[in-house]
Amino acid sequence: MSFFQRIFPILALLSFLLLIGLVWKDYDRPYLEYQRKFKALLDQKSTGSSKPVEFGFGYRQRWSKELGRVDRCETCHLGLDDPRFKDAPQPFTTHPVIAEHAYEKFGCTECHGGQGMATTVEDAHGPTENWNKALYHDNFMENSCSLCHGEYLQAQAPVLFRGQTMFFEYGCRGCHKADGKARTVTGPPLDEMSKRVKSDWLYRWLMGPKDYWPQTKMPDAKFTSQEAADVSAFLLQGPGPEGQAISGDAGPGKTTLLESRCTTCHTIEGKGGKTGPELSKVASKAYPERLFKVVKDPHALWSDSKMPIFGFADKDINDIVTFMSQEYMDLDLNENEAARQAQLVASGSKERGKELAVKQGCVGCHSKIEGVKEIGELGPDMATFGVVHISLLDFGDIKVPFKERTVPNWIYNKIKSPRLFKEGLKMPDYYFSAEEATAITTYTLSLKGKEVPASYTLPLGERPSDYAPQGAFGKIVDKYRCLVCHKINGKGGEVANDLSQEGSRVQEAWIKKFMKAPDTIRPMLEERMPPFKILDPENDAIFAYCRTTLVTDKVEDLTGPVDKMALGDPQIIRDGEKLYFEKYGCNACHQINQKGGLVGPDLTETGKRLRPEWVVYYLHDPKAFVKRSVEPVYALTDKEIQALTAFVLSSRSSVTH
Amino acid sequence: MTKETSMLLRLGPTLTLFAALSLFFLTATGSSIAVAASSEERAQLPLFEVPHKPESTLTASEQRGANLYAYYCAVCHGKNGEGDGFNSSQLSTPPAKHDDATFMSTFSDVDVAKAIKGGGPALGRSTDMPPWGRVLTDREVSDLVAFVRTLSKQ
Amino acid sequence: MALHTRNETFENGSATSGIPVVSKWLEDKTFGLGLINISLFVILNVTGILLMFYYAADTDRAYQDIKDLQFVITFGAIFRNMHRWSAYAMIALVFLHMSRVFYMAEYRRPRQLNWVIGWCLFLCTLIASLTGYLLPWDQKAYWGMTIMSNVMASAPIIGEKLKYVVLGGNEIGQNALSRAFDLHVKVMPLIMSFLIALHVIRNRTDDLIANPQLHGDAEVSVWPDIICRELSKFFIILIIIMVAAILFGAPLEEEANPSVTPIPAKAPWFFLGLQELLSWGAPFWFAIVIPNMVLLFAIIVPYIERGQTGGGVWLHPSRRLQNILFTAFVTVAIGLIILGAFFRGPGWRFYWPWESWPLH
Amino acid sequence: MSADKFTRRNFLAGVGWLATLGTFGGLTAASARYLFPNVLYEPPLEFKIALPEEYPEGVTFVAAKRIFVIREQNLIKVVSGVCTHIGCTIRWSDERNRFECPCHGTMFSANGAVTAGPAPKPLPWYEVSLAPDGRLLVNERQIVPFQQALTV
Repeated sequence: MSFFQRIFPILALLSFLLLIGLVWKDYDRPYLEYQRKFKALLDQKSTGSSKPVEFGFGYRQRWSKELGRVDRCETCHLGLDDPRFKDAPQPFTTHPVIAEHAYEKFGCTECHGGQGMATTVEDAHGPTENWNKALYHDNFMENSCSLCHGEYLQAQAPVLFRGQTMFFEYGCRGCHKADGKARTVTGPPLDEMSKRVKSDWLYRWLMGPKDYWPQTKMPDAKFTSQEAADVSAFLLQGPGPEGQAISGDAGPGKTTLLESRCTTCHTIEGKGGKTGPELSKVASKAYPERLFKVVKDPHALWSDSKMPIFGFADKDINDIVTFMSQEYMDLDLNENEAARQAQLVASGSKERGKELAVKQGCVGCHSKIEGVKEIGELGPDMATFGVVHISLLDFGDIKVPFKERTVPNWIYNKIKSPRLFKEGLKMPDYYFSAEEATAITTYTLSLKGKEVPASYTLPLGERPSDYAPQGAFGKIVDKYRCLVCHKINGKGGEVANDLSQEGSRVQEAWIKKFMKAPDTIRPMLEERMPPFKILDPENDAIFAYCRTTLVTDKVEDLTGPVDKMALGDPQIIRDGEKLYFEKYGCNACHQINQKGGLVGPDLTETGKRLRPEWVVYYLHDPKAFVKRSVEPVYALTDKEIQALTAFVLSSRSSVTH
Repeated sequence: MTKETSMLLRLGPTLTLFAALSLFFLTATGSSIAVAASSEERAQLPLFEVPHKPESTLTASEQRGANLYAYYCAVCHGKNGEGDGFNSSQLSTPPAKHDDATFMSTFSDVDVAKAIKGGGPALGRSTDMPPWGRVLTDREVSDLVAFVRTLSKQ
Repeated sequence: MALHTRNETFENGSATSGIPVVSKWLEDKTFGLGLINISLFVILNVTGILLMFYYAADTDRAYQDIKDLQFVITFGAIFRNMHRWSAYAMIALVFLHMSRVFYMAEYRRPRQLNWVIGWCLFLCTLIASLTGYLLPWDQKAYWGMTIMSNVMASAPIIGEKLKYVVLGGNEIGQNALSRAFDLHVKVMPLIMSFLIALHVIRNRTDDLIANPQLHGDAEVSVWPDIICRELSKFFIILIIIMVAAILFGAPLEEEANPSVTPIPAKAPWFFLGLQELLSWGAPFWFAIVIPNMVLLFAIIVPYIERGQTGGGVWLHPSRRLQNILFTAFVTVAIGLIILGAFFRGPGWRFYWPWESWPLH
Repeated sequence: MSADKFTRRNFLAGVGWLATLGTFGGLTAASARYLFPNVLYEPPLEFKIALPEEYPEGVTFVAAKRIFVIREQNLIKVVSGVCTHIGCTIRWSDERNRFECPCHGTMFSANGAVTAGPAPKPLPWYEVSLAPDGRLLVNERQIVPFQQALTV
């Protein structure tokens, strides 16, 4: 009986036991636990209903051949489209209603990320050793929308859209390439700085832009005081301010300034718009000679500055500048501190300053820094940063738990506090809030450079129009920067109303008078149209362009029928008045002779302002022209429209209420 | 005993050779040791933040209702339904106060929906409240009703 | 009725049995390594065939099939683990088997050819393992293959051609995977089965040539004894592999991503020795010339060895020189592998195992 | 004789062989079970097709799924478009009001019964129901009598 014959049965038994261990190890899978819990819930929920409950244990798989994706999430997420599980605990809750994204067509991981093939929670959700594309956080979910729907998804994916606009407005595109988009130079040119700003101001500005002007888009480069002095010294090379000394008297200057409604774009003592820089402390920033040039012709200094050319006479500008240099001083600035800073800048080293300016990448947003040639994009290319590999992202000295080491988290923290990871990082700090950082992260994650099969692409965003008025009208629009506040044919700002159909809307006499002396039409808006010194030929050119191009046939075709409406008949006007006040309560939002609500435009001067055809067209359906108009839709009959139009056009004189 | 000792004797050279060779390895390549920079713990480090979903007490439909309320209703009814909106001073009859629980409890959800859709006249109240029936879809109206109910709960 | 001792088989007349053997227990132990390797080969083939039912050698599908095995196929993970761990075990045990044969000097006349066949089998095992390593198409596979193909390319004349043939192109792509797959599932098992058969037959006939009267009298009944012995050894290895399959999952890294090189790119463990050598100097000399010289020397040892004494006994004192030389070879081989595995970090610089690698 | 036969050694050997049989049998069974895939890379047997309104009166052929959707006023029935003979796709001819198989000339009546040709079995009718989002849900696993229809 050799040794082996003795131990043979033991070995055989041991291997049989291991076989059973093998079978148990393979059978005991975590998803079964979830399916048993779901079955219990299902039985409990369908005790009453007649239909027998059939629930098969096992894997559930969605396979999309076109996307080349296999998703087994429904093995555990079982109650997805069963209304009875609306408020069941995760993972059985129903999926929130999202337009028609059927699971068979899209699966889950195309938008949610994570590992579709996995059937355990850790593998499917979190980052694992061999799968670092974790489930997208709820905040960043909208980045997947751009895969199929492209960009400019203002209504459908607001966070993504906000991130996209901020990415270009805040100058990220200045340093980072992004998917073939044109480079933006968001900051003003820095040529002739010595002629423009005082050295102590520049020092304070570089030390903390947001301390001087909280709404600035300029990030904080976190210079030490010596570095700030060096950079200021480098920028301030060259001769001091030149041009004749400014002497005017402050009195008339103050009145012209207040009349010109500068607070539409600038903030003065905390009140006003954010388009332009803050003015309450401008005297301790800029030299008067420079202010004169800026007010006279800002475009010569900065071609795409948003400031319009008012057309003031030199004398008026002198008065304004004198007033500003006397009144708008930085009151809490102590003199010797300023002197010390100026001294520090004077002693700063220009070479070191230039080095810093280059290293810090000022050229990303500012052009014309003399001595620094255009270096182009300094930051990494963002074209496919959404799917960058985790090993390329340096978490630096920070201890981050493995579960959190994901690309979205890294990007979110890099944007929120760029120099978090380790010493010596270059990216300046924008002090973004959590929402802003989330928005930009969502946009960055959407830059995947991934192609989706043709049958999945459905562009939804409305691309911004590239309307660029040419000729005489174009020059006027460029001179007065109309597109900063107004929108024409889809291009321009949202501050004031849309002028795309102004030709069909307003009467010639009114528009020409209004352009010269704009008064308030919509009391609710803080912004008011600044009174430009518009020349008559310009006024004619504007009206001619409006009347020929900015018109719509929907209104022009109404001229025939409107002539036949006897709009002057007093009886119809009285009916209109009754409808206006008693039946529809238009006075809740509109004002006539200073009486009535402030929501809608003032209707006192409608007779002289609007063309009758426009009023008829607008009353039919207020949303036809302004999609987001707040005016309710009444579905008025033609007779009522005729009466209301008659009354509104003659309202100034005919109102009796 | 001697057999074991002799055995060790004979094994000795093989073992010493083994030790020598492994030592050789360590020293030969040890020269290219890269001393990893020891980075001391930076105390004042801002912590690595994990973005969290902002805790909102409103359900999805109430949140949609809140957005609509801010856009269409707040100008008269005020941001939180106190009836102090920008336009409230101009109205002949003051706007309804949605945060007043007793006042709001006199209306059922159907009444509120009717008021939104048909305006003041639908409930026999002032025409200052315009009808939004043709502007808002039914789901938007139900969202608004849901949100208005939350105003009187705070 | 004790079996004949191995000494009689190998004494072939020049017995200098005066000198005592290393130790009584160790005297003529062979640990049945040959048989264990065959059982490993059997396990490998069985599990390999089973895996082939689900695996498709297509660069887009390969990784997903491995994930399917891991997640959704009943016993998929178990068979894959068994396949991977028996492959590792086989490499190690073939190496041990050869060391045992060398230390007991069983390569002498008339078994020289068997020794050569043994070495060819060892090479086939390495090739099979390397090609098997490429099939899951993960990062380790892709970059391991990159290193191997570039090492081949460094050979002077035939280098580029060799790499071109092995990869079926210049890039590691579909061709490389298909060739590796065909090598791994068709060519290698065929050659190895044939060589193993030859090896075993030669092993039996060489014993008879050496001692014609050997088996004359010992009627060993095949049924209980030999079958029990072989089945026990088979069970031993099966138990080890099952335990490994239950406790440890086969490693799988991220899907192959040509644009991201893992830092550092390491070959599979059994080639780390070669990769370590590679880092010492020019690839041609250190990764082709030296290993092949060692290989050739090892193969022709039986033919050039003069001393014929001390066969069939562990570390027989009369073969002190051969023992020392072979121990040196074993130490170097294992030392290189350990060095390459634990002491090498990014840029193949030296790091103590407990040191953290600076990634950037 | 039988006493010594049943010695401890034989018993152990017996247990040994039994366990060996168990192990290898178990492994073979495991391999067999392994060969049955748990997930299929095939189009699912239960799938949604379009909204009921999109199907006009009469017979509509859904090529992607090889089925016919038959509608009479508000009754909807779904029949397989695969000939039960060899599996060719059959065609519906309105004039002759029957299904015709182009491969071997089998004819099926409007109720799916074989009226001519080599087909062994009538056409299978599938169960149709309304999915939560309003689309038609066809379940090819559930064969129903041809009279059963979904009222929409």
